[in-house]
Amino acid sequence: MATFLPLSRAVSDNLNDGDTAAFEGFTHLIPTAAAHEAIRQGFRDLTLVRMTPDLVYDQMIGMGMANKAVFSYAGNPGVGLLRRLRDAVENGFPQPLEIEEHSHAAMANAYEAGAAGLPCAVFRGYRGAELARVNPNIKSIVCPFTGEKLAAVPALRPDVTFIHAQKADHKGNVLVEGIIGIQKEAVLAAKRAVVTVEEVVDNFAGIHPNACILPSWTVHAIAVVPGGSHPSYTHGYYARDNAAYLEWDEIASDRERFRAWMQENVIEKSADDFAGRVAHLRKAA
Amino acid sequence: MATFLPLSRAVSDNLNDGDTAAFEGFTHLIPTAAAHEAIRQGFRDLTLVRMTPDLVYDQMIGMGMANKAVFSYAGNPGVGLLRRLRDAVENGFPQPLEIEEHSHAAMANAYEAGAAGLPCAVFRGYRGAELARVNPNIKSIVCPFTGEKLAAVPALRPDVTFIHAQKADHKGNVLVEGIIGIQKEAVLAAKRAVVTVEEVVDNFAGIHPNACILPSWTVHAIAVVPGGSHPSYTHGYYARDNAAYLEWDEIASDRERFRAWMQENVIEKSADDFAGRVAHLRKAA
Amino acid sequence: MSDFTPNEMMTIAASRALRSDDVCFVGIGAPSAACNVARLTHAPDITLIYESGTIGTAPDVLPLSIGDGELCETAVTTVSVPEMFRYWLQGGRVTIGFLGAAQLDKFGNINTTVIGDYAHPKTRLPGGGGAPEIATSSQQVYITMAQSKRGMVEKIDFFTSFGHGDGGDHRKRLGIDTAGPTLLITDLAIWKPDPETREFTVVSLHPGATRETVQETCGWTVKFAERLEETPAPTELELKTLRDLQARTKAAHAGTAKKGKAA
Amino acid sequence: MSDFTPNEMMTIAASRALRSDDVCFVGIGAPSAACNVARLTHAPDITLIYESGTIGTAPDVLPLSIGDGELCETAVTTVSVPEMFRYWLQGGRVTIGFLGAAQLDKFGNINTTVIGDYAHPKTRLPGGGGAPEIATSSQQVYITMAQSKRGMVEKIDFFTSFGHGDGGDHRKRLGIDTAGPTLLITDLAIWKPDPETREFTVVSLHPGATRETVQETCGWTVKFAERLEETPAPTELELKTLRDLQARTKAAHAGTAKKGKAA
Repeated sequence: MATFLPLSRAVSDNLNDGDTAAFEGFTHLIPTAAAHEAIRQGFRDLTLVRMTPDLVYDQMIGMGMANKAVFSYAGNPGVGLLRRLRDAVENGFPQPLEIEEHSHAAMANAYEAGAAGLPCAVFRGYRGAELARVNPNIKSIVCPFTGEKLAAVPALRPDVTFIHAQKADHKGNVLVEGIIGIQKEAVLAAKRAVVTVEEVVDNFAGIHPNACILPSWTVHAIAVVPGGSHPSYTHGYYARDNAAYLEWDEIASDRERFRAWMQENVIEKSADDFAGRVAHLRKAA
Repeated sequence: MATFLPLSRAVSDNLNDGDTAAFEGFTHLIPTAAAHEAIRQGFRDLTLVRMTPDLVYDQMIGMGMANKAVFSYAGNPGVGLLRRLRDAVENGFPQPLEIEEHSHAAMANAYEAGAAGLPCAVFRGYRGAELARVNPNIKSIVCPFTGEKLAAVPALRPDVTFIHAQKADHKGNVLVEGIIGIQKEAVLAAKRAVVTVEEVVDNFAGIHPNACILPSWTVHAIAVVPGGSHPSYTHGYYARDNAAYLEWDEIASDRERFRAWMQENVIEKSADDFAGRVAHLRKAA
Repeated sequence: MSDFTPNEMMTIAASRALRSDDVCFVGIGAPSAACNVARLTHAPDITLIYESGTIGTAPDVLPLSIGDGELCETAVTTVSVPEMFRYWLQGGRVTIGFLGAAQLDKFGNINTTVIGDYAHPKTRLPGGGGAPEIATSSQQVYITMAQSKRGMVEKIDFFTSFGHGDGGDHRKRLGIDTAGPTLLITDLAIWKPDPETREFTVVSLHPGATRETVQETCGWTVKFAERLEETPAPTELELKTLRDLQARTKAAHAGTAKKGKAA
Repeated sequence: MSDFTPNEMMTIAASRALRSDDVCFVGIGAPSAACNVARLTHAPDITLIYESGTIGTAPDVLPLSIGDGELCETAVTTVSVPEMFRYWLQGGRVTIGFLGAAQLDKFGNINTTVIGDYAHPKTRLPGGGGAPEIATSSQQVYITMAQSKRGMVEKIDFFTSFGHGDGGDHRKRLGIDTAGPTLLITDLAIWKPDPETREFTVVSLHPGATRETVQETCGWTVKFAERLEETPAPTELELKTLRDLQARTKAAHAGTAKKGKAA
């Protein structure tokens, strides 16, 4: 049953050093506030899982919090590369980063299999693709009816998943809408789930019967953090801060500049600062 | 791209003797009008696929249209048995009926695999269940990571799927809402899809972004048949005619009475008669 | 306290076994009534799931089918059937799977498929529906049925869904890691599996039931617990809740009938 | 007709290859611009799918990412990412998969993963994302990229996604039954695979491009078709549509920037 907590408590109760953690969001609804809280609390030795590690994983990796990343596209969406992740992979700075790399189809299927309680996902994939050579977690099975060889990857089962969503009702049910991405699967695949929301409403009366709702008992903690997905966006609340993504490319290109930015914008800030960051983006949503 | 057609034409263009056909609906939105049209047109040698064959399959089987049924629960929902189907299985009347029987989980996964273009579905199922002994289409695969034995069934790929839905927009996009069942998968798994709808609207402006919508180009024909799912119901339009389900138990219990009822209520009627059948159920919806 | 029928006792005894934090996969009939009585009395936050895709539903009247409109209208959310079976049942989120049975044996194995031989059945029943996977993916299985020699048999004709098989650790030997049938509630008694053999054993007799009436309506030789309890009779609240629910249900379903037609 | 840049010619040539009944899986950058120019000119009913789950989207401005809000707001429907990859891509419903490339070889094999050795890369690129399955599940693959010796190479460092492999029937031998890369559109030319060898062959030169400029900016020895055509220059309508789209895009994205910050 979901408990409403301050974000600092929601993170400290549910994330541990050494965890396999997913901070999921597919361009939309990226849980930046939760990731920044994890950075402030200084967790170590994390395995970070995400289809599209972006700024927040670049930040966590740059701060030396991760031993390993499991991903399918490590880019700054619409801009280019992730420079802190590159520095870790190419130069082992600030520490070496093991990578387990998949395709989007594989990761999506692997989360789906995790949500479905299966040990592995089966799909038609990786045909002729070289990732199958370098990633030992890509295997195959043979269809017992047609003999076709299909790809198999292990189900993803994070210790904890963090997502950002539009709203919770006061029973703790969570509504996600718009580009829903992989959030439902990432929550249901995880042992624990933490959700930041823009707001809490009395109930979801009038909402579409087939809207994506995570029942209260599938979520462990909810923290109310308006603006919590900035510089990503929250459909119906505020627009994407495209300038911040462009700006990140410069910040992350230099180790010193990165540390200074993190100090000023993450370490010395709190979850309460997110609302102000999206003020100018609300009209555009 | 969906074409708007009279139901008779939508059925004659898309159903053929010998086809594997699914008239899907999970209690809600059962495509009765389409099934009755198929009965009037007198198709033969059909393989009828459906998780929950109910009155309309009892009717088609009783009329001698089917050689085979693929199903997971052959009951009159909330009432009891399907007496025409029983007569076919137990006594070969009016003709023998081959059956391929699955669990709901297997059928749901098999449609899902069909929609996903896979040759088979893999799930954790049939453990200790005797269907695995009598149905040669239940096999297994071994997870290459854990060694767990999982069930496998062939994907369902009907030649044609019929469903009933709330509405189409005039481009031919189709909206299904409420208990959406297996309809999306049954349409996407099929080579051809025919949809009956309650009404056509200009557009779906204001509809929830994650509502279940089948784009026009996934559907072959749309026929407007108000009341077309009677005695099942259409969420937002009219309620279930529970009395008709109870009445069916008596009608189907006697071969002569069944034929007479079919003659009077199906053969001599048309799609236009459905609107009147739900008139008294509209207030209750 | 008013009089009550054995069927009412069965439903109410089943309702008492449910808790607010349970997630129940509900079948039609007695399970549905029991789950909703629990929700309306001591377990207001219980999550009821019907296999049509409705999660967290709170119907005001009992549905006639597993896909009635009110299940969706009152649900927290309604998902597709593949999602229901993959994420919610197979995902291990269901704490109690509630099953009925046409034939039941003493190890909780259930037949709802055929009477007689599968290829040449004497009676073709509806089949398993969700039961084969409800029986193995739910954390526990509760079974309710009215007792009869035809229903409670030494040997079932077909293993629609697996209970404890031949007893003992048979589930474990098949790699099934869920608890299986942990409770059987009939119109006469409450039964629990023996911790070793897994044979259903009567642990509590409903008011008015005796060892004899239980044995006379059961096709196998019944085992009774050493300390046999008496099931507390339905309370006023329980009985009123159940009867009001059934009265609302009857009125609602009659309301959709055409004048002059039987409902 | 106005002047135009090679990049504009590339985008417009790519847009011409699309039809109203196509279902395109769109990547960001040149593919996205080409698909939307097609939609705004000769292919109004084209279905554009972005891997974030938006189906049948019609953005007024080009998205900066594959998951921008406007993609969802203008879509026929928005589905989850697993559904996108299972029902829509793997289901065989995508007629054209549009890919870009960091490195491309003459058989349409693509690398967007690493420059150098995988375990010890010289440059770590973002990786494949959707490309490995777009390349094999789409009915056809179109590739767009600006020519350079660094990008168009004899041998790619990593097979992120499979084109025609070593050429000939290599796809068929791997059991891949889709057509693979059938069109390459660069800033200088239109290329099609040779029917036998599957090697990309220049079939049309854009206005101003020559055999020499094509060869100078390509890392393999270029084959030219016997009958080499000239790509028709952009029409007024095409050019205006593209430029208006880019102007709207620039204005919209600047609009979300804070004053004093660079957009």
